Amino acid sequence: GKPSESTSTSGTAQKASLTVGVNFETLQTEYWVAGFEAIKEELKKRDIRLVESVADGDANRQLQQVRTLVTRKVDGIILVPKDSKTCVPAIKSANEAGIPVVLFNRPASESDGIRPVAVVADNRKLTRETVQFMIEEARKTGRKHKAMLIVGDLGDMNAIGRRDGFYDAVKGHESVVEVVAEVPSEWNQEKARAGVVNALQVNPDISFIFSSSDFLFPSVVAALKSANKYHRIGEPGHVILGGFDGDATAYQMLVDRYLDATGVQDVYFEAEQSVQALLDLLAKKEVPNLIQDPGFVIHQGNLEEKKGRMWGARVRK
Amino acid sequence: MNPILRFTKISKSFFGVKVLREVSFDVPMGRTVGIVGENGAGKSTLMNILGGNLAPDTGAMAFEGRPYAPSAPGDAARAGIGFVHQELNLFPNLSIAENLFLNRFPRRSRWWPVVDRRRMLDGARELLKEVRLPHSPDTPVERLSAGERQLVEVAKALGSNARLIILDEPTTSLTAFEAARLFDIMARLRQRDIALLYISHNLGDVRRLCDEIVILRDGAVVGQGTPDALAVERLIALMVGREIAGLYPPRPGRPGEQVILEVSGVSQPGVLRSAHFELRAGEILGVSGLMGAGRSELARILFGLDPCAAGTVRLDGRSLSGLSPRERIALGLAFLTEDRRGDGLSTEGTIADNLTSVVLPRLVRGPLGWLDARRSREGVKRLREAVGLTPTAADAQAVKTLSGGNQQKVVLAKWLWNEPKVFILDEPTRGIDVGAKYEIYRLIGELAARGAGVLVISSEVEELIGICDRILVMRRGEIRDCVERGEFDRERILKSALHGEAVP
Amino acid sequence: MSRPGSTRWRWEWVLNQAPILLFAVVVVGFGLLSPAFLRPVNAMNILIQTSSTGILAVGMTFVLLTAGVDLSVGSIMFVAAAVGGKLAVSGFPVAGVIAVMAGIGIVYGSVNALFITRFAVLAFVVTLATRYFGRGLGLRITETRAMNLPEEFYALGATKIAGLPLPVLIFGMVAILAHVVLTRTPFGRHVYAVGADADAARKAGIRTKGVLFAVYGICGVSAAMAAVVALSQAPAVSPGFGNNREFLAIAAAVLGGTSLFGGRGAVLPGTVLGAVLIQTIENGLTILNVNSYLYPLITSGVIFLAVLLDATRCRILARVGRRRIYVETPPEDGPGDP
Amino acid sequence: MAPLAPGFATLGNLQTLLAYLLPLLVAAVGLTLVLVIGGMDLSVTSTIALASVVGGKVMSAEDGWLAGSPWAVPVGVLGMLATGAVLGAMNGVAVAVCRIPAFIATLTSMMFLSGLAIWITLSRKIGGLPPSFLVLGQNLWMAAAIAGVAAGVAHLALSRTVYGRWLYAVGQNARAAWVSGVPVVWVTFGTYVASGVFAALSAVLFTAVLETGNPEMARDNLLDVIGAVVIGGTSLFGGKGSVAGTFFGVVFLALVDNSLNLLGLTYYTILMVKGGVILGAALVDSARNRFAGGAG
Ligand SMILES: Nc1ncnc2c1ncn2[C@@H]1O[C@H](COP(=O)(O)OP(=O)(O)OP(=O)(O)O)[C@@H](O)[C@H]1O
Ligand SMILES: Nc1ncnc2c1ncn2[C@@H]1O[C@H](COP(=O)(O)OP(=O)(O)OP(=O)(O)O)[C@@H](O)[C@H]1O
Ligand SMILES: [Mg+2]
Ligand SMILES: [Mg+2]
Repeated sequence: GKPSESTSTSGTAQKASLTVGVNFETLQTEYWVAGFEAIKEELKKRDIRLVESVADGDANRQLQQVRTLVTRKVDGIILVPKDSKTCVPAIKSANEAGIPVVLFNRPASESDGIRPVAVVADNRKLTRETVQFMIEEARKTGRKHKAMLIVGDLGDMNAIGRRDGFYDAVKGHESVVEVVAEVPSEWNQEKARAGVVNALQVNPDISFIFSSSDFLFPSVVAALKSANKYHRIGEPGHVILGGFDGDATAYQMLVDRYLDATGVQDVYFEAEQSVQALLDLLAKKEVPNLIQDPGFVIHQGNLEEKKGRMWGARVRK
Repeated sequence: MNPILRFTKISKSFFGVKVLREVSFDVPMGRTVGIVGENGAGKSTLMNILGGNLAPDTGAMAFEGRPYAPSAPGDAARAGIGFVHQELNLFPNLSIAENLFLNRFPRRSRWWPVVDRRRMLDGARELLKEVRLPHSPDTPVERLSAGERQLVEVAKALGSNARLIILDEPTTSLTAFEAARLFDIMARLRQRDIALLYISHNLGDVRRLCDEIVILRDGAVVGQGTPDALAVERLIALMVGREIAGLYPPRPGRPGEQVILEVSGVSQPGVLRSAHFELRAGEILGVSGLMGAGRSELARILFGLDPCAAGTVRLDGRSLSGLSPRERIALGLAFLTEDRRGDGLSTEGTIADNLTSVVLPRLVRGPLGWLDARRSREGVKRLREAVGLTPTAADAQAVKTLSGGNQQKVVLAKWLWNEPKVFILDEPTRGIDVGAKYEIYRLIGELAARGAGVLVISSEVEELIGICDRILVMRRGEIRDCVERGEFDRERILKSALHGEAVP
Repeated sequence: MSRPGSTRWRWEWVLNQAPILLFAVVVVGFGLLSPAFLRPVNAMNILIQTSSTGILAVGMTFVLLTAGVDLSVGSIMFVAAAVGGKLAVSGFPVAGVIAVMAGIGIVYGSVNALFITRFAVLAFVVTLATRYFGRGLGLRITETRAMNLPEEFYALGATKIAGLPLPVLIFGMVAILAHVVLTRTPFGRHVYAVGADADAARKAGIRTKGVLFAVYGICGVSAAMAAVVALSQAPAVSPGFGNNREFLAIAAAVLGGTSLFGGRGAVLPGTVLGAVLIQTIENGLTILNVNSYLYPLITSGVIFLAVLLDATRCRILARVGRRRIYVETPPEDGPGDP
Repeated sequence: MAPLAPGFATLGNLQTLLAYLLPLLVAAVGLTLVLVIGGMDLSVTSTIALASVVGGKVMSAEDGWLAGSPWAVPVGVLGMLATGAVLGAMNGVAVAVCRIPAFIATLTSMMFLSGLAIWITLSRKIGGLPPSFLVLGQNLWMAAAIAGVAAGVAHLALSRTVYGRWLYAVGQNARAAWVSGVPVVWVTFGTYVASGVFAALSAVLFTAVLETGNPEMARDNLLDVIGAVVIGGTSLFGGKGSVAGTFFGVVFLALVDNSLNLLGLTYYTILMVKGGVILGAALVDSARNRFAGGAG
């Protein structure tokens, strides 16, 4: 009848008690896939049924899909909202039907009546910390660096948060890094590569690059290679590199000593907390409004210690 | 003699309407067979079946003694049948040469499928010389006038090495002069033992050119014989099923004195040189000239479709300069275009769509632009009756499914509703059968009798002589002569148009 | 029509060259704002960055010329890249991977063609459907994972033959081949005929269905080649690979003068120039380090100006090209006189 | 497929479906008019985005120009509609007066307008819309009434008025229409204005349903909208099409989406099935046309 409802129980004797709807705004980057997998894993561990849907980047479709979950009478919903505002009506309809909603990775704005629980990493703060680490590395070289920022899609809240975090960190350190290029990528690898190549062409001495997402690193690396600027940490000509997300490419680059730092959102923590919060809400327990994923900056100094919680290190095949 | 082609009991219907009924006849080797019939009699349909465009419902064909059942137009070409379509089948975006060689491009070699341009251009030049078109083979077809395109079509059939060539109304866009050129070519083809199927509404031509004539009525063969056995009157009687008194109806009324359209000094560099004339109420003024003499351009300028550099046009004393066609229509001007498919019809649209397109603003009921459907229906019915549009077609039938002549009737009819004060008709009887021509002449006469001024452009001098009060003759963008009724003389008109060259 | 040497002929020439002149204006404009833009290496960069989209647009031009459209090219790119990526990761040789990807392009294009010709479904609807289908299929193959390709792919992008980077070489070859096919072969001319009027083309004895079939096949292969070149640039397949690329490809072709109504357009300079122009603007903006928010505004503004000029040019040309019945100083051979 | 899906035939699901399709329907109706004259409007979705932003900027209680004023809602809605009209007029001038091919003209406005919408908000979404406006999104019967009236007006205009005839005439053969005295330039211009207004009305519904003024609104819906219109039988080459067809096209696509959701398939399976269903429907349609012989 319903082939796709991935029930976690192998035996049929023990009937799954709960069904949770999981709705993602998109699965277009590795990070979301990792988050999705982590949630699935977590639900499986606790023997909870799962109904999934993906809105393909469309807020209107997402609203429809969440309402569909409500129609299906799921017990709870884990939602990655398209953004903090357009998810409000979706949460409202779920709450009206008595279905608790936990937001994964992105917060919703507070608005009349709804008090959504959100498990989030602060993109801006984590980016600031990552870039601050990079600046410290830059300072150690004793010279001034020209910097490039690769921004994501300007319609994406997270991209904006990371951009702002970058500028927060750079502010006041103009003597160490001078931002000479801001390359828009629209979260597109080819665009990113073209942008980096072009920027390197005008400023061949760029030696500090922050990419708003790790998934753009293949493009950055290809561009650096073609400019003959891809060198290990410590080698002459090394470009200080930083990213955000903590994916498998970034992990490999850390291991190979090319990457200085990346801001890691703790997907496993977030997944676990989301499911837990949902269960607590169902059990009518008190749950804080905002569950912070502190995240962490991973770099050469703490790689061994932290890699266990870096999702990119785990999903790497 | 063995027939090169034999039709055996060919029948065809479209959506339940029988268009051909068990048509059987032979085309003898190397002879010219004429096919005549009213608009919608099924001539083009029969030719389309022969050309592989349509499949017959029942019946069979044999070509050169072998059963012949083409499944696509390419089959007909390969079998040795050339086709000059009634609705020109050329590609305006390609050059003349490419159109001529479209389905048989010469290649560099078998394994190198690149067009051998030199061979193609040489071949094209040869063919153009044969039809006497003074154009470079590289000219895009969109730059040719309708008549020139017709000649390109003929050249295409010539080049195809066909042993049977279908000519479906090839003279509709040709003046007497070019038509004579075409007849020359046909004679040469006959000498080469190529069989021809010739369709035309000009019965005189058909009788002169053909060895044998087949008459179709309502999709059935109603007569067959040699030209000697079939005088024009007899042909007409067989075609329409009744006698027709003459070719031209009597004129009721005479032209008035009041000038309704005044054209003075109208010029456009390269196109028209200072045209001067007056059109009186109730007058039928003809314009004669060779292909490309600028008659159509004159008409288009008068109607505001083409730019006009100097001069004035006055309708009822009101200057028309700067007015759009829409405003001119509102003042009582009407224009029947010669370019039926480009400017005249929306072929995808229905008969009703087309017939009401000019008068839509007058079919409004209320301030919201509501369409008065009843008045529209009645009006459409009236117009259809006025031009004798085939009754089998429904109002909602798409115009593209009509026969060529019936399409022409639609273009004409849509202007009649408005009762225009001045009606400019560019080749009004193109592709129309004798019976219907008579009706159109009668309509023109009636319009004039009701006080309208009518300007008729035509490539058939006889037609102009038959219906006009006065004839202007144009040559190379200039009005060269003006002949009054009574002085009408075919020789003189053609001479003025030709500038001293031999008259065919 | 008019003969060389006359002022009118010179005017026509200038108008006909207008797209190239406009392109030159854009280049000079950026050059004045930043000298770095004019460096030869930057010109090469622009070409490299254009190549993937350019190849895609060349394939799209074939389809547009027949008055069709292929909305599925982005998905073709994705499916080809997904399969190719899997093979490459599992150690397949690069040449084999490319061959397989090309094969996928052909098959995909043929499926589109089959529905369009055999079952007479609108190209827009067919390719919209296969666009969804292909995206789903690609996601299934990649398990919605990003995939980093082995070193060889990067090496492919960095290879130079006779001083020309491989992507540019491929782009150039595809463009020239397409140009020759369209302008010099019977098939190419049939493409134009089918686009102008499919029914008339059938009557003229052209195998219209065969032409349509080939055209969608060509578009499929081009999409696969575009994917190869894209991978040689950024050797990774993310789940968004190729998404929405059809708009860019259509835009490049239309900017180059190809009509969506069929029968009109050209690969050289047309589509190629259109694709390069779009990339040039993008490149110039990065080099000037313009505020990210202004990118779409400036890009669309320049494109709009380009098409506005082109439309005006076409109108003037139409007026200039209008038939003359007589020439002011009457020559021996007016068209009316035999 | 629909009966298979649990919860398909519930009132709640109907409301879900309506909320999803009404804004799309209104935009698609506007686009139908443009396609009938043989044009194209790729800027519908970015017009929606910009109008949504304008509405948000005017009405938002947080930092709207008329925050808290009783005039906020009427001025906001009128402002959105006016925005649509102005943007449509710009497209209209480009296509009808400057004779730029519609596809490329509206493609550039698509890029420009969505860039503009993001720029003027600096990527921020605008919340805090007044409750009296949000009623439109919460009370779906009201939204349905608005969309229904809009579609009905377009349907009547297209099928029963002189304007409608003009649209078809221009779409079938613009030259012949011009010769017959149809004001081709005005008709074309007006159609793009209408499309802009319909897009803006769609933006009103979108904004109310999603309770946000959003510069990314409907960004990924462009192909859905065009697809729905084309599936509904409107020709991309002009001269053919109807509002009723578009209605069925939109409902069809929305139903496919909705029932696939209810089935709870995985993401990529949904995409593949969706493609298959569209293709299957088109196949059935073309077979039906062929066997019926197009007797219409
Ligand atoms: N595709 C079609 N669908 C419906 N009816 C058609 C179609 N093609 C032709 N007909 C009808 O068949 C009849 C015969 O048309 P045909 O074109 O053969 O006439 P014709 O003898 O060539 O007339 P004309 O002298 O006007 O060219 C007409 O009534 C026409 O409306
Ligand atoms: N070289 C050309 N470029 C553009 N349009 C052309 C050209 N030649 C002809 N045309 C158009 O084609 C149409 C038909 O041509 P034209 O009217 O010359 O043929 P005709 O009727 O045989 O001659 P006449 O001018 O004597 O009526 C006209 O509307 C004309 O504007
Ligand atoms: Mg006929
Ligand atoms: Mg003429």
